[in-house]
Amino acid sequence: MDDRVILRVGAKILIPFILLFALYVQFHGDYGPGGGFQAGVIFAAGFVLYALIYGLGNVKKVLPPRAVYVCSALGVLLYAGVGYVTMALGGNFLDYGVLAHDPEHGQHYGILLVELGVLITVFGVMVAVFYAFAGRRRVDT
Amino acid sequence: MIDLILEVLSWISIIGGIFFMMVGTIGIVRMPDVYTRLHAAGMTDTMGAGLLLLGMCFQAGLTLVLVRLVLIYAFLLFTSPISTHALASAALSGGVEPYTVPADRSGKLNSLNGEQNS
Amino acid sequence: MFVAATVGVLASMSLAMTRALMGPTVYDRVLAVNTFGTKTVLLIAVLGFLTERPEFLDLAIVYALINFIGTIAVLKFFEYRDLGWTRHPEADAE
Amino acid sequence: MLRAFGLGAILFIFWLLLSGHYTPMLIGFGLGSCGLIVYLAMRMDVVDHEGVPLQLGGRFWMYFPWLMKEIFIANVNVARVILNPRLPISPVVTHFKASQKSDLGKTIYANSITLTPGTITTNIQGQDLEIHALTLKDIDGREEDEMDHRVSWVESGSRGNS
Repeated sequence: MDDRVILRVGAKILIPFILLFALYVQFHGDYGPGGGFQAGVIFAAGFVLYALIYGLGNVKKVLPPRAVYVCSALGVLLYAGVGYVTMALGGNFLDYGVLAHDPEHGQHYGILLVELGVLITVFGVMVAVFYAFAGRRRVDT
Repeated sequence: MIDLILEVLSWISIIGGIFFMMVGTIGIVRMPDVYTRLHAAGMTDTMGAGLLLLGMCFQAGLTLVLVRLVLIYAFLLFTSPISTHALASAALSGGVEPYTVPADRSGKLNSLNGEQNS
Repeated sequence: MFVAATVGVLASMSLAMTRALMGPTVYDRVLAVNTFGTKTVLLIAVLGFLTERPEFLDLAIVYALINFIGTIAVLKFFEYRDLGWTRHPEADAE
Repeated sequence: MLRAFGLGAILFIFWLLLSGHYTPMLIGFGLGSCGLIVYLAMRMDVVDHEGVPLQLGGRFWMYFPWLMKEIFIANVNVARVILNPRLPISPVVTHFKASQKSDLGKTIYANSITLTPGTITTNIQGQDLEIHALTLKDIDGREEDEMDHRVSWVESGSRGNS
């Protein structure tokens, strides 16, 4: 669809704002509706829009499939890693209070890291699902 | 006093917004084909949403809520023509013929349009 | 006042729904669903004011975003039967 | 490079407007997010004269009020057509010439046409815009000529002469 002038120019202007809005939702999970899951979906939506307008080949140049698989694993690792670090520091699994001297700060950092893990995994899985669907050969019905 | 004026303005805007939105939707139901329906749908996106959000802006006052309302409207104004254009060109390449007025009615309609012009 | 606005938006949503059910072409349905989505954005915003929780406006922005991308995706699918299509197939060579 | 900084600055203002919480940590996250997104946008190749149209300057915002006025007038006209029991429509497909040189200018013109109810841009081929109009009155050409000149002015700073 990149030969469609209106769609191409519109998507170019829109995509950075979509991605920034996703990160806003990510980091303001404490204050309003939001958090890692929603942010991951919106971040992936930005890439899906890019893929719809510029085609699967171009989006795979920006974000190679290998990077997507690494992302989906890395998020889970980060999530579990925070859990095991808290256990190693003498708390329960995901007991953030032990992460810093002040339990309140510890909770803050813990939630941030875990939410970041959720963001990375959800983003990776969403883009991987899209690649899998869009990569199917064209069906002529 | 200012509060009262803002309240009245917000009432007028919201009622106007709902009016345009209803008219646009009635248009979507009444119009004969997909291209003419797009004109009606454009009405709800521009005026209906605009007046409704403007009414809420008067209620919000000068806060970050106002910024968000403006952002929603900016987003709608930006995306609505893009999706309308995509829909119209997809329908054209999908082989949907645009509706034209039947020959026995067109003479009357042209004269009607002429009347509106003058 | 916002109750009246909610009722108005809901009424026009149900009208848009009749067009989505009547069709007749797939483009009419996409158009109706797109309008329905715009009205949902407004409904979320109005409900945010009605319940005095302006955080709802963030959800409205997200919904507007998903509505737009969804419309483009559905149209691209019906036009090309392939979500990853481009005019330049050599870019697909990995 | 200037455009990348411009995009970063615009995104950061957008972040500050959305955020509403101005603690050092959140502002730091905002700066980091803007940096990441500018990097991604450059990889996506969307940071150019179309994606970040800094060259328009403030001209677009001087055009915008006029556009809103046109949208209002067109809305009232279409509302009268829809509410008329006889539904006096006479849809036509026609062609306009665009005098804008760049794709960005043509996009602004085409989107302005679509935003005013009663006319929809269905296709762009070079300088040729295919328009679907609801009634013959919508395409008598006066508003469109005016709009074309104004968009050319937004694009280049001088009024088009087509």
